[in-house]
Amino acid sequence: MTYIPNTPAEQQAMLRTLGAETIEDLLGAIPAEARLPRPLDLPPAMSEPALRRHEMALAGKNLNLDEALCFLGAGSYDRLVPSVVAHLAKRSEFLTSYTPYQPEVSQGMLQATYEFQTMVCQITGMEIANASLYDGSTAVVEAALLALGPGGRGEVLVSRGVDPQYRATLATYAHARGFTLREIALENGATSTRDLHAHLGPNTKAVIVQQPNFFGVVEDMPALEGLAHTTKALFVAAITEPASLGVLAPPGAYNADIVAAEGSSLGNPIGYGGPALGLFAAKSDLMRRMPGRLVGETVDDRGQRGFVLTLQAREQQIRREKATSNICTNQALLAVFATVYLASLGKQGFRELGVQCVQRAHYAFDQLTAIPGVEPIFDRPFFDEFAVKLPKPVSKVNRTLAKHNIIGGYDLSRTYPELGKNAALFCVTEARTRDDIDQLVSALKEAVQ
Amino acid sequence: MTYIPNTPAEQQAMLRTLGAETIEDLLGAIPAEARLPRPLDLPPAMSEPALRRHEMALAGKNLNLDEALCFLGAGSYDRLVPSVVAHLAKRSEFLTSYTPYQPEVSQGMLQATYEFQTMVCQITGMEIANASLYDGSTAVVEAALLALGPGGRGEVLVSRGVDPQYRATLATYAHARGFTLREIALENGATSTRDLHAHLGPNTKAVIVQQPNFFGVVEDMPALEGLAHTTKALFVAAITEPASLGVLAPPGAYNADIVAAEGSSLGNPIGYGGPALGLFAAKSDLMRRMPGRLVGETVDDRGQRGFVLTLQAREQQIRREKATSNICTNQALLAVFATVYLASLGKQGFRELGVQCVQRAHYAFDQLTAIPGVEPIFDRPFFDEFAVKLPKPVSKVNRTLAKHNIIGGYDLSRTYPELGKNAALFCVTEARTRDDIDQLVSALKEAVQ
Amino acid sequence: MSTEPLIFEMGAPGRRAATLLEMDVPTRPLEDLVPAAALRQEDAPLPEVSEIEIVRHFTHLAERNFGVDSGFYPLGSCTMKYNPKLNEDMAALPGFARIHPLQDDATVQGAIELIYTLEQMLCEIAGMARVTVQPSAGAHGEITGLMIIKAYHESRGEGHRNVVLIPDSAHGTNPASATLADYEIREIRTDGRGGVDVEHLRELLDDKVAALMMTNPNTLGVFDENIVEIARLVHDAGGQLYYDGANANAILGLVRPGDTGFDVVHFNLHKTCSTPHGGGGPGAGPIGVAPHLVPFLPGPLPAKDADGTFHWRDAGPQSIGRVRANNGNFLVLVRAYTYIRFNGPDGLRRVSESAVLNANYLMHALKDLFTLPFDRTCMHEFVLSANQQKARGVTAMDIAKRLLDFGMYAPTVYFPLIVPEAVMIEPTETETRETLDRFIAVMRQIDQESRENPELVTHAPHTTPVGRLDQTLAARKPRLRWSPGDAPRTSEKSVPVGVSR
Amino acid sequence: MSTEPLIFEMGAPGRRAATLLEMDVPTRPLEDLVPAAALRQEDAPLPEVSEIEIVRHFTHLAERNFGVDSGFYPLGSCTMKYNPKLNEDMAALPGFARIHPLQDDATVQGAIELIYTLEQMLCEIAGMARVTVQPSAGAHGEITGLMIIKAYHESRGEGHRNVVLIPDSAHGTNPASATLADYEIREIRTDGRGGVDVEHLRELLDDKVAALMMTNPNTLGVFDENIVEIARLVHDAGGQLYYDGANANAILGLVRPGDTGFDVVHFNLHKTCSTPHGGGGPGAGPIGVAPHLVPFLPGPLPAKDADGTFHWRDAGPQSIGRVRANNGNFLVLVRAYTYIRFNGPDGLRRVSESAVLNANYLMHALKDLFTLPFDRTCMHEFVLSANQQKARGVTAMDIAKRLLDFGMYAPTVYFPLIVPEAVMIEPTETETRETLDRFIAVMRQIDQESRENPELVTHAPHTTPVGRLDQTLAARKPRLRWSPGDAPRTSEKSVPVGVSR
Ligand SMILES: Cc1ncc(COP(=O)(O)O)c(C=O)c1O
Ligand SMILES: Cc1ncc(COP(=O)(O)O)c(C=O)c1O
Repeated sequence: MTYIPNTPAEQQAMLRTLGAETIEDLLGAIPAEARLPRPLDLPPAMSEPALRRHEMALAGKNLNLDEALCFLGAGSYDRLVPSVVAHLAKRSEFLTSYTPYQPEVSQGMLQATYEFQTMVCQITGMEIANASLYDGSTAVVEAALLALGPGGRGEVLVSRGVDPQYRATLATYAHARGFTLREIALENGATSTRDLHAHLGPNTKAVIVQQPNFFGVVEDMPALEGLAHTTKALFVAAITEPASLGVLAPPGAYNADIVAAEGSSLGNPIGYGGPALGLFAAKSDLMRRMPGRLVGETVDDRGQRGFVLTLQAREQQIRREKATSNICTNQALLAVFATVYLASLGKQGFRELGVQCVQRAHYAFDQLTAIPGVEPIFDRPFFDEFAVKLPKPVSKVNRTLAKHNIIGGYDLSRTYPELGKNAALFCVTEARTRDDIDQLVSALKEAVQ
Repeated sequence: MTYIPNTPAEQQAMLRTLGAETIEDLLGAIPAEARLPRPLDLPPAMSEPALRRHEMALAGKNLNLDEALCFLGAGSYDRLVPSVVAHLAKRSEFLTSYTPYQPEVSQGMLQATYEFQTMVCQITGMEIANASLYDGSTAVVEAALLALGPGGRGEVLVSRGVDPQYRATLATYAHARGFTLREIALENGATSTRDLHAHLGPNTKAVIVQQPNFFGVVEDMPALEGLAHTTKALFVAAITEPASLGVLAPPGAYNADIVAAEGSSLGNPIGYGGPALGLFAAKSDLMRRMPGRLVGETVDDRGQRGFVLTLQAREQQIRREKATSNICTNQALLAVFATVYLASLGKQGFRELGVQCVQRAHYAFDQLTAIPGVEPIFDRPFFDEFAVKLPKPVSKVNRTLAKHNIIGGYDLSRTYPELGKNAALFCVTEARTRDDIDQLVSALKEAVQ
Repeated sequence: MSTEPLIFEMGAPGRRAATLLEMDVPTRPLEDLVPAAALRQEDAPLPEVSEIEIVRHFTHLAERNFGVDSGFYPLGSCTMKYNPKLNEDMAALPGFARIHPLQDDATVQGAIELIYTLEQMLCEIAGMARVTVQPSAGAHGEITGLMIIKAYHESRGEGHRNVVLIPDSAHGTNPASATLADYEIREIRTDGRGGVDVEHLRELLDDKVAALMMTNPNTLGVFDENIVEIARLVHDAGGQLYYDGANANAILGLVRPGDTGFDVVHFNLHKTCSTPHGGGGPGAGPIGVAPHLVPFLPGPLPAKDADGTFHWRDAGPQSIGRVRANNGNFLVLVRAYTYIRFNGPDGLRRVSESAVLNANYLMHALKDLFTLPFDRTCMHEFVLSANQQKARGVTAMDIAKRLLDFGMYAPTVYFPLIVPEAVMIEPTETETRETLDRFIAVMRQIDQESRENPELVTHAPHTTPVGRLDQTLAARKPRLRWSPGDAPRTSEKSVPVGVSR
Repeated sequence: MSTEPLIFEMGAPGRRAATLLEMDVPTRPLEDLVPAAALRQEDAPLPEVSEIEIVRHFTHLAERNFGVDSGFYPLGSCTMKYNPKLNEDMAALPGFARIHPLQDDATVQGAIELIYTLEQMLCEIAGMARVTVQPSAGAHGEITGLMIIKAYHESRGEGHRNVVLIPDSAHGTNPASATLADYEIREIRTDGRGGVDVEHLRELLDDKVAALMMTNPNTLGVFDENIVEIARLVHDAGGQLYYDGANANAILGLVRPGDTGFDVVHFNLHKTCSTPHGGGGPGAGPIGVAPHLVPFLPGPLPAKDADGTFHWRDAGPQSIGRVRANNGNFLVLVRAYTYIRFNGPDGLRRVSESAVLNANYLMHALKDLFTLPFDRTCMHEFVLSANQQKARGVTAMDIAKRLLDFGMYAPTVYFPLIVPEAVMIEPTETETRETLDRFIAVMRQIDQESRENPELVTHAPHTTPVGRLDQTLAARKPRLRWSPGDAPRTSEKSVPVGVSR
């Protein structure tokens, strides 16, 4: 049960070359009072096969999306991923490398990241993008921090249509960093321009709106952007469902300053929500204030094109307390997955992805709302998620659906209590066939009886 | 639904450079009467995700060894395989390459195969080994053919303790090739020296005995070898359970001339029995008559060590109708799996593998034969399989076991009708824990009630 | 790149990687269980290495190997097309990869269904009545087919037919298989258009002839225009027609061997159906047969019951018997099934059409500089002769080696045997036009080099981990395994090249 | 090796790889579903490439990248140990990889159990009361920990504490995180033995101090002998002690930060627990806290009910709130869980002991030729200065580049900042003695070269796919993405090296 190659005998020989007898002799710097006087109280070592069986049993206790039909979205999406993606992205040269500090032997990661940055720009319509952040929520935080600037004081407005977990994360950082966070109300499921107008002021540094918003509703981004830009605030588009960019106008088209998004559904396993992939794109004038790593093109001493980590003067390893962000380890490998995934879909496929989500979700919406007692909550265009009122509490309905191996919609009652106990948010991605949807409809009919 | 990269427009352009208009223009050599005048009547194309779902459903209809406790062996073994094996052996440079005809860019496969050949020698105690054959049964056929020599006439003796499928395969080839195949009877589950003696003659070219034999019984190989070598016959050791070599004397030690074995359980997926991995090892004086590919060490024009396919003058691509075998495509990738697997176990682990099989099987034997009505059939030492008589027909018992997610023993009634309807062959490898065995015992108690 | 040591030259006593389960059953001394004489005296001298050593070693070996994923692989006759990753994932599903071949049929319904459906699909593709998936590779299919033909003749009292006719362009496995089935071989000449010389065939046909084995298109990449007549002639003489399906990538949905008179067909699923070749194998070589040969197929064969369940049914009394243990290379079959279902009927036809187009595109662009022995459109591959280059001292082999310097694999060389300095090129349908254009440019450059700087070609390759290898030494003083104390074979020439590593 | 084109420079209009499901629901014009103004006008200009192009492209990129599996990776502070393949297989199980973060607890019992158990194990390893696995990496753990400390001080009416003390040897994330938590930084000097200068610490301590952040062993690889006193001083001044766990690979089972007085600890599971670093991420940065800080942890936290079921429990009213969406980098946690369970308590202790041994072994063998700023035994890593080589015109960076020529990655250079020409070496416990010996030999050779042939070193690397890259150009005229029409950056020097490829 060890990954230590050297045997005790070899270690003994090594100790001898050091003039030591035991490893204890090397640990003299540790004061005795600091030493743990007993073995760690942990479960005993397990052999590889025993551990494999143990974890297969643990994993078996989870209902997975290969076994169940998933109609749950709310920030994480059951996406179809071509086989090529993992085959390539998991290659050990990528998997087992560190941050590419030595570019001469890291051109693979660097070029893949450069391609990733480009693709993020291509789908968002933005000018530049970084090499990744932790996840969508912290990308939104970084967007706020960038907008706030050094010192970090000022006001950030966030729509109530932004993912509740993202707002919670923002609130945590707002408290610590000392900036003001205000929520913009919704009207009929979309960000209220009236309320935004009412909150905008000279101290407003950022306006954050999610597109499509948490309810799947397609926001009127040009209107909100126009309003936001009547002040000096930066307009931040948050995106949790990047597939929407296949058909919806990209943030670049509505003049967003920053895009902060969750990109893990681009080719990565859903993995209980982590690791996730924060995407961060911006206008190019924000380049030297960007958080996170950036890969740039350059030449080598033989005159060949090559890639390097660049503009590191923004980063903690150089700038320390003056860095634009504290991030170091990011989500590089997930970015490679996303790059292979997006290459694999390509121009046509990425559009088709968006189209399929919209069409399948609308079919499901029509079928579900045809069930007596199931009512749409908002009267707004939507992408691949929609909120409906059920005749019974969502938690009850979901328990019945689970018996049919269906993972039902998101229960809105905790995060949007104003919608009551019976409001559910259903998600229908490109992975759900007509038959899947019909199964949901018939199971739901039974559940609401 | 295509892996063809060039678009119709590009193909059109390519046709133009050929002075052709359509691909039909290139097919002029095919007489019209030979052309298929209609589309193939096949199921329509499926998208990758639809196909994935379809096959996951198909695979889901099979009870797999991750879900069930397997006590079935009889030539195929549920073996514990370390994770490293597939990670390395499936690397695309190995997976997607052809037979290493261009050694300068195929050193990886060639060196791995050279290491494989060496390891086969190490575990069998033989002097040389080839790069693989199709499977254990055809390896036995090749052993017989080698022993028979060009022309292929003569007599081959095969113990009734050899895997019935192997004997059936031998019989098929014997008929076509025109050699005589005779079976040596068993006594108390082991090859009868008396019967062997009775059959040996000047025309005997090969004596084939399996160790451990189909019943798991450890044969007295030195005695059989001694007898066989009183004639000019070659003594062939057939092996279906290579784990046995961890503790049993290797064929080299009892002077076998040829070893023909099934090696897929060395690190390869059991995969419903295929692809399999024929191992073939021999004394070095048989080198230039060996079937199959051989990799040898040499030097390059820069003075470096390198590896090449060698002694190709034995093979069909050079010798054509005079080749020692018709084999071309072999089981190269499975050999890489086996090489990584054996390296991973190493000297200690390989022994331990054998020890664990013996010990676990004997524990199971003791527990099972303690059940009233369950009786040992033979009174012989065994490795990890043993035959017992049950109070009921095996097929019935197995149906009950299946309800407990247990895959019961092999029903001996079809291939060894002389043992009656109630004879079962149980296999207990290193993968079965005490708890697994205890589960079998209690389920069996229920089943035989 | 430095050479990589053998795994036997690594590690240290006591090192190991894999761990087994904790021993949880009561144990007894081994000698109490197995007679001491039957026990191993010394442990097998396998390497003693740790997991990290194994991982780096085989990673380094992989880096020293070239596959289709690494670049263009125009190896004629081998159909080195792109191997879809989906196929790999399907073959790795536990429901396929982790089932025992002797499980009750009731517990492997999905596996039998897959095989059953694959057989049906292969029947339709080849135009045959029934298929068996038992054979492990093409050559195994050949011997199986020949044994069926033999059993057929015997069943009709024609067991005296002991000759198989084989064109001189045939692959080596054809004559080798015929010998294995105890046949004598008569070789048929190739005619001026690259097909079977029908006159010669007529001469060779007599009542000793059991079968004619041929590929169509043949190894020259030429479709035999006379196939219908050839079939008639062979059948009239009482012989059977065997189709070597290695070149089936040219004919999917266009021609069905069964329709053109073949009685037995083998498939190389690892060529035509894009299962990866694994550095030499595994493959799968199912064979299909015409109705009159069905009774002779090896068994068991999968069957579908009226209630929709699947099971294995034993072969009948005329069956030749099984040709290997268990039911074929199942995980290869899974890949082939995936491939066929993915492509569908139109897709398969486009595969062959595109393979033909790509081959003609290359041939057209090269035939001014390399000799084309038969100047006609080709099917999915074609053969050039490097005799012009040879005249300048540059052989087909030199050209092959030089190609490696450009990050490409080499074509098949010196085969078929009837073309001097043969260079056999099969681009396959999965290559882009850009790749083909680059190959053309490189081939033209090499021709140029053969005029201006032949040494550059004759000493190639220059950029590979090792240079040309001494085949003679390997064969004269064979070293087929490592033994303790072996020093690596190196020559005095051995000096570090360029900067040390 | 030639350079690999960008994927945007490949392909052709209309090409594609991935296929989606057949459209099987009735469709309506998009404009009927979404207002035209909200629709995308032009398709995202993603590449148009086929599957084979993608496969070869990323295979080529991988070939141009060096990982732990490729060779020795002595990158100080990064703990680039062997990443077990078992961990990868466990993280890929559908029951882990294919579950949605918002599923009902009842349907993810195995996942919550795993996280719960991992938290318990991390508590024991660090000697802390409670752990949260929410933070995504070390730096995320740092900011989370500082926010907890802030909330704690505020809860006691000490919200005025706005200073964080940080040793000058600290990693850059420490000050960056402190700024992010709105703290001012005071830097503490390192003393003559490589530890915190206790006198300076005393000077800096006052009632503004919220916390001291430190690693132990620190970035010099030195265990701070005064840790107990330091803890007492900080606590006496009302401050909290934060442990940067990046160097925890030195102390498993030997020292528990909690026992030495730390109030908050972060783990870098991607270092200590051998989850692969993925070319820069993902990681996981759980933090553990002492009992008095538990109420401030972000939530939700996993809980085990009396009936043995697991569920997520909301954090209490004093919680700082969540620091990201969902429950941490779960699949990284699976790998860490696997690693800890595999090793067990003795195994973990041996990990650290062996890491310390390997580091001292290297240090001992190199300290005659390279300057050792603090000549004492080190823990799991050590820092050399290349100032002697610098005097000969060979910098730490040159040495790093030259190492690449020998098939090794380079140590961390120019960090920690307090050592001139720093070369920070961390061999980890998973390296063989042979590898260490080879590294020693190569380092000695490079020193030799610095005397005899410094140009060889200053122009290194020579054998890598690209040579030294122009960092200034990259930063002066940043090109951070490809745009249509971009020609690759190349310089006039551009000539094919050696034989064309
Ligand atoms: C024309 C031809 N026939 C037969 C074969 C033999 O097939 P296999 O290698 O699958 O045994 C090959 C394989 O190279 C071939 O090219
Ligand atoms: C000493 C030290 N502290 C903190 C960190 C930051 O950890 P992470 O990269 O996981 O954010 C690192 C990582 O390099 C480190 O080495």
